[in-house]
Amino acid sequence: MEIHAYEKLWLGAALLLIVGFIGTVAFGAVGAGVDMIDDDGGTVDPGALDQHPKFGDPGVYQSGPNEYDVYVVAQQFQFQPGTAEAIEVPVDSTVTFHVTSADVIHGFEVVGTNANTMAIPGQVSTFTVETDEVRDHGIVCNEYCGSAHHAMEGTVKVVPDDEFNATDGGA
Amino acid sequence: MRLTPAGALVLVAFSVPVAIELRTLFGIFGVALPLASVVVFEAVLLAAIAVAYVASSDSDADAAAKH
Amino acid sequence: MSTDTEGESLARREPDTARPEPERPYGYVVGSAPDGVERELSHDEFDPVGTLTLIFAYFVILVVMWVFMYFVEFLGRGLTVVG
Amino acid sequence: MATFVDRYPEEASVVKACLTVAFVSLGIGAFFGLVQALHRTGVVRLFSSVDYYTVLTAHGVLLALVFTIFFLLGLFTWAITRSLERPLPNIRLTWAWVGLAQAGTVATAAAILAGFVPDIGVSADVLFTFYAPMKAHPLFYAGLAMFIVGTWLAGADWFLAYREWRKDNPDERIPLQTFMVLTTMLMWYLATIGVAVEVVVFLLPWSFGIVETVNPLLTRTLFWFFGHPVVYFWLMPAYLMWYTILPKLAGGRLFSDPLARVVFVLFLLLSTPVGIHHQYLDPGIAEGFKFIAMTNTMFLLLPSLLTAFTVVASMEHGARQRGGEGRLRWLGALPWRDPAFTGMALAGLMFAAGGFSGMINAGMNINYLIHNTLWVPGHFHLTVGTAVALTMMAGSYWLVPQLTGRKLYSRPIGLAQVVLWFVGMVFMSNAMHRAGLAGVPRRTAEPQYNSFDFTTTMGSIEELQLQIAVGGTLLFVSVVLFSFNMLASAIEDPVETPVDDRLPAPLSGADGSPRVLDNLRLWTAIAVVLVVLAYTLPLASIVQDAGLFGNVPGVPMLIGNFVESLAGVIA
Repeated sequence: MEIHAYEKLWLGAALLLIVGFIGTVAFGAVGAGVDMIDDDGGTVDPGALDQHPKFGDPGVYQSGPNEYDVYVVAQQFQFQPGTAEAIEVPVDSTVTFHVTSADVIHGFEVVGTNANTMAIPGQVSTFTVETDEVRDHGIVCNEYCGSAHHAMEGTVKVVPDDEFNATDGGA
Repeated sequence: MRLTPAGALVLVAFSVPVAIELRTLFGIFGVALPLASVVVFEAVLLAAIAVAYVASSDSDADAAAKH
Repeated sequence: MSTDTEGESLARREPDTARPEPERPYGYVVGSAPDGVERELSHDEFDPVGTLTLIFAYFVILVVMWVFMYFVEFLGRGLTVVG
Repeated sequence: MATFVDRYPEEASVVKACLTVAFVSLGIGAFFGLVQALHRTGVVRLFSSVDYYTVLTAHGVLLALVFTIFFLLGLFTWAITRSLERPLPNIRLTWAWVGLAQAGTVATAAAILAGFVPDIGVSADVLFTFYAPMKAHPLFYAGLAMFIVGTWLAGADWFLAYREWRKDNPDERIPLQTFMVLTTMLMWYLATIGVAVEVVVFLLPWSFGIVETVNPLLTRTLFWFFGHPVVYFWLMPAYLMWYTILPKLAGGRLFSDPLARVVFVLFLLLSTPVGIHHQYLDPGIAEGFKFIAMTNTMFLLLPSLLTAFTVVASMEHGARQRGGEGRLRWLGALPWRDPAFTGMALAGLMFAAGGFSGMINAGMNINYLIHNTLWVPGHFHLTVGTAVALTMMAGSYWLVPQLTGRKLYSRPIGLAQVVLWFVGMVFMSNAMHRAGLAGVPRRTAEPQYNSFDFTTTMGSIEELQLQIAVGGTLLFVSVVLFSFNMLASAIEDPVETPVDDRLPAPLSGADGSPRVLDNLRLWTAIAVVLVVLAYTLPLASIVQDAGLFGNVPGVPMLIGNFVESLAGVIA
């Protein structure tokens, strides 16, 4: 089997490239600390979300000093909270989102950021972000979910500490 | 080397991504080029291809005697 | 059947520029580039240096773009998922 | 010298039947593509945004599944017959699978298109990924199942042909094109297990109402078990053409036959245990499984990177035989006037660009950046939408004359068509990638929102929208030119040699390569083991979480349902 020297060279370069890509991603996970959505959100009964201690009354919950949990229910064609009322979180805090769906598969994407997840009925997506800038972000559903999918949007407001109104369970 | 009509056509096609990606290239170095510069750049590329085509078909006319 | 066509097909596989032209339609025939062959190059005579050049350029573009996308576009954005 | 149709008239009819379905789907699908490009950019909106999703479903199914796979069925039938140099063993079986796949296509297409007429009460606006619990009409799933079974029988037909050939040629190496067809089909059998289980065990009984609920994460995972390898099922016909036809079109010979075999074996091994990379942002799947899927995916780059070298080197060989000189000047010696060559070469060039955006998609955490944004369709319009589709169209300029005995109607129109596709796709996919980075989502009728604006790093959103609309229009014009050229070619007078169909032997033949490469049993066994390793634990944990049939009821995708839910949103 004749393999040209140049082709062997390219084989080596290609392997180097592949190992480099895997290495970069591993660095992102370990060095830069970017965590993946995984299975630690657990499961819920999508038919009984209203009886769930948190999803029954979705919203922003304070869980510690500068730590907040945000429970969001995605359903055709709104985020609750997010669409009718904006999700409000204080700046320089650690915010953990818990997102689930009440009907079909949706997406939850904070536009222009890395906060992006699928919302699957029966599953809870959990991810944590740090807010470092006062500004408003848009939220879109980025998975087709039915005929008014394009109307499914919302807002996250990162507000200064003194403007934040920490009412339990509400935004 | 003679530039055939087909070769010129493919070069024109190839000039489009080069022009469009010009802004990406400058973007990496933090320079934001306006859209007009892309249009001008593409026009220059097209002119260069046209010149190369005309020039090569002239020289080809001289060479045609050999064939 | 297969033995009948065997000889013919072997001949067909070899580029044969001296082959007498059968009846061909007017104009360029798709796939007739081998008619323009001026010289035969065997595996050992052929050094794909042009390919090496192109593929090396591609390699460099890939590396530069990957580094840009990962470290500037991705890690440089707000609300990175940290847990 | 006789061409394919003279030697194998029955097989030529089969190939023509397959290509006809492919080209009709291409025409309709491309029209829907134009409608979408103009609609979502807001240039022209011919109908309500609700119907957009019917159009989108039809576009995806007709182009990604019907056009590509019917072309594959035709091409592989041609390749098996040609490279084994014998007719298919049982032409009745052949026509049976053609008929079955066509019937399935008609059923699925009918279910989708009925969505335009709400009174019928049939709808399948579920896109080509049909994620449960969005529920389509049973006709949609039944048609899909028939279509898949049709492809299985086609594979059986080709394996039978190979077995007959093997009886007569016990010691010969498998001809290269046959090797490519067989490895691709083995990969396909393995991959379609996922979608077959999803459709037959879960979705079909559920759409009939026999089963009440589904486990959406399970059906989604089964879909992607199939959904990534199907990408290679689209790509392998293009690879077959790049390896075995493109070198000849360039005036050269394939650089290395053994490396081509290695590449196809790698695709058989690695195509399936990677599907979870489409689910990086799914809850319910542990990060470790995602990392394993990523590692496999990254190694799957290897066969494509090797292909880039081998195919470009084969073209360079052609250019140098045609008198090309220099480090890069040889590019000018390539036969650019041949639309079959130029189309495939431009398709390969765009695949190099699509390869890059695919590397970003494949990166586990960087996926947050672009997941479900317009970047993703930008990527696959370069890969399946150009590397595959443009190669198929270009290949048709060379292949179809062999099937009809008629020459191509117009070479210049063919050349204009492939160049137009290239330019149109540059505009469209470039803008889609860029819009994706700004966070513009895919699969939406109106990416214009009330509560926020997208911000781009360079240029404006309006400019990107315009690029998408212009690109989509050019692509549609290109398909119109292609269809016209094919139709006009069909009424040319038959001639003795409509096309130059000789295929030269590779520079480095199969003889010197290890025989183990041809051991299909061994590779299949390893492929199965890899899939078992990659999928057993994730599937087990998904089933353990929410049960086999889950607890999520269906949500039918019907217009009536939409009106109610819209009323709910307003209230």
